[in-house]
Amino acid sequence: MFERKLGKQFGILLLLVAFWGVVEFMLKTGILNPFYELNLILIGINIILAVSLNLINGFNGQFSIGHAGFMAVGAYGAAIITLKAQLPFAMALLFGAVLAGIFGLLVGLPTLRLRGDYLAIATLGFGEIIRGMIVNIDYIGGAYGLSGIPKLANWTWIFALTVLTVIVIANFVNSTHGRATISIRENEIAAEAMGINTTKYKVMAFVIGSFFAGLAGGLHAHYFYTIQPNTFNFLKSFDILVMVVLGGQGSITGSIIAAVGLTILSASLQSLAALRLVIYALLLIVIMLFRPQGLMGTKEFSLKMFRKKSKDKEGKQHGSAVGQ
Amino acid sequence: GGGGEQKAADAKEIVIGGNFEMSGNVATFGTAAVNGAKLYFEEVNAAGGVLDKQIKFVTLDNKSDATESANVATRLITQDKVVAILGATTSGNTLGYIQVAADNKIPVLSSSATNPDVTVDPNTKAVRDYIFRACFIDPFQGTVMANFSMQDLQAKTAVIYVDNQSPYSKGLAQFFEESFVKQGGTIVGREAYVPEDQDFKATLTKIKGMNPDVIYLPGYYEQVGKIVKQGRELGIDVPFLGGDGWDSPKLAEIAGPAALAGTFFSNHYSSEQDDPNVVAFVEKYKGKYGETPDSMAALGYDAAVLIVEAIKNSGDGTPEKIKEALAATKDVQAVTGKLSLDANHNPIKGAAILEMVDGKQVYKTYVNP
Amino acid sequence: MLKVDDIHVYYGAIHAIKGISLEVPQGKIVTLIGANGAGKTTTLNTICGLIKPKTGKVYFEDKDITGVATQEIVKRGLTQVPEGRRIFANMPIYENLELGAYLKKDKKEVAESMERVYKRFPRLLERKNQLAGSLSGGEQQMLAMGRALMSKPRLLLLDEPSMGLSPILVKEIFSIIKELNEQGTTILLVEQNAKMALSIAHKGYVVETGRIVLAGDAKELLESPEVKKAYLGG
Amino acid sequence: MEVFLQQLINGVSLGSIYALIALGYTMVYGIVQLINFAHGDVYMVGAYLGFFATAILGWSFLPALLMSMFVCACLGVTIEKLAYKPLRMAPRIAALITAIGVSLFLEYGMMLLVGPQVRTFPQVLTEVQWKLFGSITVTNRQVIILVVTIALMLLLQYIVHKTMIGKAMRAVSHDKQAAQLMGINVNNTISATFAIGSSLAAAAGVLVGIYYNAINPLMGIMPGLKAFVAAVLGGIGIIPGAMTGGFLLGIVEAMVSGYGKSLYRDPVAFIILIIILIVKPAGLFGKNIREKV
Amino acid sequence: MALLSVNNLSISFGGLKAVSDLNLSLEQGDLAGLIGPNGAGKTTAFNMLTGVYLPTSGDILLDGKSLVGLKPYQINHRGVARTFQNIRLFSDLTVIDNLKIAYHSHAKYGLLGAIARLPGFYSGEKEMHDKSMELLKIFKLDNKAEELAKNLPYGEQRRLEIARAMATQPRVLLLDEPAAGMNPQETHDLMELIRWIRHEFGLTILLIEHDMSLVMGVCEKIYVLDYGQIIAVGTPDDIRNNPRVIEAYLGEEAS
Ligand SMILES: Nc1ncnc2c1ncn2[C@@H]1O[C@H](COP(=O)(O)OP(=O)(O)OP(=O)(O)O)[C@@H](O)[C@H]1O
Ligand SMILES: Nc1ncnc2c1ncn2[C@@H]1O[C@H](COP(=O)(O)OP(=O)(O)OP(=O)(O)O)[C@@H](O)[C@H]1O
Ligand SMILES: [Mg+2]
Ligand SMILES: [Mg+2]
Repeated sequence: MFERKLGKQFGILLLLVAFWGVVEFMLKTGILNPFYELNLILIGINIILAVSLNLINGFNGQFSIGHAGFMAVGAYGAAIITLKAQLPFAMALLFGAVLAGIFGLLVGLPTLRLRGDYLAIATLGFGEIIRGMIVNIDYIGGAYGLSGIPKLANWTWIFALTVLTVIVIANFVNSTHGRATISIRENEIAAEAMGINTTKYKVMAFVIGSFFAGLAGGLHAHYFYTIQPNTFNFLKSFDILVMVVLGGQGSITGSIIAAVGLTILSASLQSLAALRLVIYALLLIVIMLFRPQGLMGTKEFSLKMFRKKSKDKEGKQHGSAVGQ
Repeated sequence: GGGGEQKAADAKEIVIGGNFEMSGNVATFGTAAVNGAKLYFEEVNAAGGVLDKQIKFVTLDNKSDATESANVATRLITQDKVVAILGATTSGNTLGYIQVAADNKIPVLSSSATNPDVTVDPNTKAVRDYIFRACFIDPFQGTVMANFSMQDLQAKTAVIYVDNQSPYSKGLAQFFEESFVKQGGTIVGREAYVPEDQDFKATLTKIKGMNPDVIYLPGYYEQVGKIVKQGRELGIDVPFLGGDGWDSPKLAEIAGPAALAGTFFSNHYSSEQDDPNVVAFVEKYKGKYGETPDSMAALGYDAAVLIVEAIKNSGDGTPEKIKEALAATKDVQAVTGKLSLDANHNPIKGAAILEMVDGKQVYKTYVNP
Repeated sequence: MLKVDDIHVYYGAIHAIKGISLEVPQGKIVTLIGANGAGKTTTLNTICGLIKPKTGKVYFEDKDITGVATQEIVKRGLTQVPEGRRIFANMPIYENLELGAYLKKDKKEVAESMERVYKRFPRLLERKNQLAGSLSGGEQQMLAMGRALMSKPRLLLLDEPSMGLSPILVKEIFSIIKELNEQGTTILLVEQNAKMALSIAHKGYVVETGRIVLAGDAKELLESPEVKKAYLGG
Repeated sequence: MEVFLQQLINGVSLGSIYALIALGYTMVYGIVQLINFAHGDVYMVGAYLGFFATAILGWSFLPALLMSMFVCACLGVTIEKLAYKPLRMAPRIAALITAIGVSLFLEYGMMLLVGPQVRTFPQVLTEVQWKLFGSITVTNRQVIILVVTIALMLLLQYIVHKTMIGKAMRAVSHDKQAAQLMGINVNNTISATFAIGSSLAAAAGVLVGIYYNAINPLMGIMPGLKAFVAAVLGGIGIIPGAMTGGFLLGIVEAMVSGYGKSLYRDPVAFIILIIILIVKPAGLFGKNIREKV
Repeated sequence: MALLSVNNLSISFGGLKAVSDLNLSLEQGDLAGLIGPNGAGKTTAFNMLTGVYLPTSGDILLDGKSLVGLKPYQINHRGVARTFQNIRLFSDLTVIDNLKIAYHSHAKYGLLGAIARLPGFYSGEKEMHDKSMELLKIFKLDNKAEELAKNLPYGEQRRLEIARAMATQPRVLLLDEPAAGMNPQETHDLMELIRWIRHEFGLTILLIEHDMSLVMGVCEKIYVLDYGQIIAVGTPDDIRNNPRVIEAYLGEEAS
C-alpha cells in the first residue's frame, strides 16, 4: 500500500496524455467544433473551482460561499499582467492565483473565529466587497469590466492545469495534512486536543482553495476575452457551491462529476430561456431529495467501488441466511 | 469556417442567431428585443422570405452574463451554423461575445448596445469589421442631452446619478459630463445606485442638498421611475433628464404622472409619435403581444429590418457578403428612422427629445447628429 | 400493560433488534439489562414510536400502538425519559416542565402537577428560572424525570437514568424510581448498573445483540451465575 | 442636522423593510436551522398575489393583504413538505441546496408565468406626505411599514415565547425527538413555523410592492439576501435581533450613501457587517455559547 | 520534582467559581483518580490542563514549564493527551484514520513531500500505518481498523478514544469518565488495560470516574473535588472511609 506504485502512476499518466491527445486531435481537425472546445474549457474551469471549494467546504468543513470573489481576484490579477504589463501568460496565471491566495489569507485570518452560517455570511460579504471594489476601480474598467484580454488559454493549458489542480488537492487530502484538515471538519475540539494546529490548517485550506479559484479566474479571463465584475457575483458562488454539494462534500471525483454534468446541462438547455432555470431548479431539488449526501457522498469514484458493492451483496445474503 | 458558408448558400432556409438576455437581471430587455425581431421575421417569412428562403431565427439565452454570451455565440455559430447574430441588448453582454464572432467571421448586429467600444476597439481605435449596431451611441445621446439642458433649460449646474453596474449608464454620464463642462456648466455631484436597489432616498437627500439645476439620470425605466417618484417625495423639483433607457409605458406607472412633470429624455423613437411607420409598428406589436412596445422592442425590430436588408443586398446570404452589405447600409426605412451606417458601423440617426406631460411622452424636439 | 411481540428493527442494513418480546405488567418495575449496543435504547424507542419496527407489534393496554405517532402514544399515557436526558437546554426549568404537560389543556391540573414535581425535587424549585443547560448532570436528570412526570404517565420508560451520576445521586435516583412505582406508576427501566436495577425490579430481561437471552424474576436473575459473570462483574 | 434627520428617517424606512423580511427569515431559521433562501422569493410571490388581487380583481388593500398572506402560508407549508421535510435527517447543506433550488424555481417559474417585465400596483393606499421641521418629509406608507414591522415583531416575540405553540417550536428546534416525547406533533409545529414565516414574507411583499410601486420576478433576490444579512447580524433565530439588524443595515446604507460615497455603499455595509461579526461572532444579540467540552 | 504540578488553579464563569485553588502533583508513572459530585469541576479542571479553558489564576507546570496560555494543540505537543466525557471521535472516519490523525504531529514528511509525493511520503505513511496498527492491536481493535468509528459499539468507541490519545505519544494521559456507559465486565477489562498501558509506556495517568470499582481498583492516589475545591487526597482506603467524602459523594454504606 505504501510503496510508490510507479507502474500505476505511469499508467494513469499515459491515460491522461492519451485523452488530451485525442481531444486535441479532434479539435485541430474540426471533428470537435469550437462549441465543444468552449464547453470543455468551461468544464475544466468549473472542475478547478469545484474541487478547490470542496477543499474548504467539504474537507475542511468550513462553510464558505464567496468563492467567486477569489475567482474575480485571479481573473483581474492575471488580466492586468497580460494587458497592462504584457508579461507571459504563465506569469499572469501565477500572479492571479497568488493574489487570490493572498486574499484568501486576508479573509481567512479574521473570519476563522466565526462558525457555520456566520462564516458563510462573512465570506459572502467578502465576495461582494471584492466585487464592489472592482466596480469602482476605473483602472480595471469599473462596471464595464476589462475587455480585449488576449485569448491565451486553450485546451492544452486548461487540461494541464485542471489535472494539476486535481492532483495537488488529491495528494494534499490523502496525506497527513489532509487528514488534519478533515479532522477539523469532524470535530474541531478533538482535533485540537490531538495536537492539530487547527488555525493553521483552516487558513491553509482557505489559501489553497482561493489560490486555485484564482487560477480558474485567470484561465477564464484569458479564454473569454472580457471579464466583468457581475460575472463574479454571489450567484456564481452559489453555482460553485451547488457543484460541490451535488457531487458530494469531501469527494473530489464527486466534484468533477458534478462540474461536468452541470456544465453540460447548462449548455444543453440554452435555448429554453426561463424554462432552463426552472428545469435546473427542479433537478437540484430532486437530486438532493434522492441523494442528500451528494452523488458520491464522501467517497471517491473508483472501479474498486463496484467490486466492493458486489462483495457487500454477498455479505448481506450471507447475513440473512444466518438470520433464518 | 468554410463549411458554414457553403451550408448557408445551399440550405432551404437562412439561419439567423439571437444572443439575448432571456433570464437574469435584464431579462426584460432581451425579451422585448426578441419579440420585436420575431415580429419582423414573421412578416418577412409571410411575404415569401428573403432571397427566396425562409428565415429561421434561433435565439438562445445568455442569462444576462458575458461569459454565457460567449458560450451562446459559439453554439450559434458552430452548432446552428447561423449567418449572422443579433444581440445582445446590453453593451456588456455584447462585448462578451464579439471576439468569438469576429474570430469565426460571423457578422454581429446589436440592437441596443450603445457603448462606442462595441464597434471600435478602444485600444487600437480600429473599427471592428464584423460588429454593427442599430442604435445610436452613448456620446451622441449624452451630448444631445447636455446641449438640451444648457440651451433649452438654461442649466448651469447638474448632478449625475448613474446605474453603477451598467456600462450604458456610465457611458451616457461620461459624455454628458464632457459636453456639459465644455460648454461652461459645472457638475456638482456624481452619485450611483445599483439596479437591485429599491430605495434611493438617502442619495436623493444628498443630491437635494447640492441644489443642482438639473439631475441627469441615464438609467433604465424601472429604477428611474422609482428615483423620480422618491425624489419628488423628498421635494426635489428640478428637472430630471435621461436617455433611451427611460422609454417604457411602465415609467409613468411606476413614478406616477405627477412626479414625471418636468422630466425629459432622449430616445430613438416615441411610441406616441405620429410617424406612420411608428404607428403601424405599435399596432402590430400590440396585436401580437398585447402591450405597448418600448424602445428595446423597437430596436429589436429595427435590427431585424437591417439584417434582412443586408441579406437581401448580399446576394448570396453568406456571412462575408452580409457583413459587407451591413457596412454599406444606406437609407433603410425602419421604425426608429431612416437608417444609414457610418464608418464606425453606427447608424446615423437623430434623437427625439421627449417630455413627460401627464404621464405621456410629448415630442419636444428632434436633434440631428 | 405493555406487550412487545417479536419486533425486528433495522437501521438501514443493520439488523439491530432481532425479535424481542417482553411484557410489563401493571404496577411493576421491569428492567432491561445488557451490554452496550445490545439494543436496549432501540427497544424503548420502538415502543414509544420514535422508530418503526419492520415486523412485530407493540400493545399498550391491549391496544396495538405499532406505527402510531409518538405524540399519540404519549397522549395515551406512556412517556420516556430518554438516554442522555435530552432536556431543552436553552429554556428555563419551568418551561421544560410546562412542555412536559404539553398535552394537558387544563391550566389548573398543570399547575398542580408542577407543584408535585417541585415538591419531589426541591432543587428544581430553587432554580426554576435557570436555563436547563447550565444545570449539573444530576440536576438535569431530575429535570428529565420531573418533565416526564408532568404528563402523569401510567407507564414510564427510563433509559439509563444513572449514567454519569455520582454514587450518591445514583442511590437517590433509584429511590425515586421505587417511590414512583409505589405511588402507582408502572416502570420499564433500562440500566447498565444491573445490580441496582435488579435489586429494585420485579422482573428482568437480559438483552444481547438484539435478542432476549434470559428473562425471569429479578431476584432470581440477580443470583443467576450467567448474569453475575457478565453483568455484575463476576 | 436636518439632513441628518432626513437620512435617519430614510435609513429607518429602508431598514424597516429589511427587518420586515428578516423577521420571517429568522423565525424559520431559528426553529428549523435552515437558511431558507426561498424566503425572499415567497416575498416576491406575496407581492404578485397582492398585485393580482388589487390590479386584476380590484380588491382593496386589506383583503388583498390577507389573501396574499394566506396563500403564501399555504405555499410555505407546501414547500416545506415537498422540499425540506424529506431532508430533515440529512446534512443541513442538502436542505440549503434545495432551498436554492426552490428559490430559482419560484423566480423563474414566476417569470414563465407572468413574464419578466415590471408590474405596477394601482393606488390602493392614498399617499399622504408630512413635512417635519420645514423640509424633512415622511410619508404615510413609511410610517405604515414601520408600525407594521414593530407590531409584527412584538407579535412574533409573543407567539414564540409566551404561547404553547411557540414553546413547542423552540422545543422542536432544540431536539425533535425529545419534543415528540412531550407529545408535540413535530410536523404540525414545523408547518406552523413555515406558515407564519411565509405569511410574514407575503405581508412584506405586498407592503413593499405598494410602497415602491414596482414588482418583478427577481425582486426577492436582493432584499432576501439583505434580510438574511440582517438576521445574521442580529443573531440567528433572535426575533428582536432580526429587527435591529434590519434597522442597522438600513441606517448604515443611508448614512454611507448620504455622507460617504453612494458608490461604496454595499462594500462599506458589508465591511461593517464583517467587523461586527468579528467582534460579536454570534451577532449583536446572540450569545457566543461555547460548546461545553 | 513532580512531572505535572498544578498550583492554586482557579477559574470562574461569570459569578460561578467552578474550580478554586486546585493543587495537584503527579510524579512520573503515577496513576491517580479525580472524583467528586456532579458539577464539582472535574471536567473543568481537565479543560484547563489541556488549554480548552484559560484559568483565571494559578499555574500548571509540566516538567517545570508552564502550560498556561498555550493552545490545546501546543499542550498536546508538550506531552499531555486526553479523552472526553462525551465521546468525541472523528466519527465519520475509519478507526485507523482516527489514529493516524493523532500521529500527525509526528509525521515524517512535509507539505511539499505530500503534494509532490516525494519518496519520504511513502515511507512516512507506512510508518504511521504500522504504528497505528500496533496500537490498535494493543487495544484489540485491529480487526476493526477499516470500520467507521461511529459504527463501533460504545465500549469500543471509548477504547478507541484512549488509543487515539495514546497515538499522540503523551507522557501524561487524562481520562474523563472512561468507563461511563460500560457494564461491569467491560469496566473490568478496561482496568486491566489502563494498568497495562501505564506500565508498558511509563505513562502518568489521571482519571475522572464515577464508577468506584474502577477508581478504587486502579488508582493509587485519589483527589476528591467538591464545589471546585479539594476536600480530600489519599489512598483508596483513606478516601473510602473519609466522612466528608461519604457525605458529599459516596453516600452511606459506601461500596
Ligand atoms: N441511528 C442508528 N443508526 C445505525 N445504527 C444504530 C443507530 N442507533 C443504534 N444503532 C445500532 O443499533 C444497535 C443497538 O443500539 P442501542 O442504542 O439500542 O443499544 P443499547 O443497548 O441502548 O446500548 P447502550 O448501552 O450503549 O446505550 C447498536 O449496534 C448500535 O450501533
Ligand atoms: N463553559 C462554561 N460556562 C459556564 N459554566 C460552566 C462551563 N463549563 C462548566 N461550567 C460549570 O462549572 C461547573 C463544573 O462543571 P464540570 O463539567 O467541570 O463538572 P464535573 O465535575 O465534570 O461534573 P460531572 O461529573 O457531572 O461531569 C458546573 O456547575 C458547570 O455548570
Ligand atoms: Mg442505550
Ligand atoms: Mg465531567
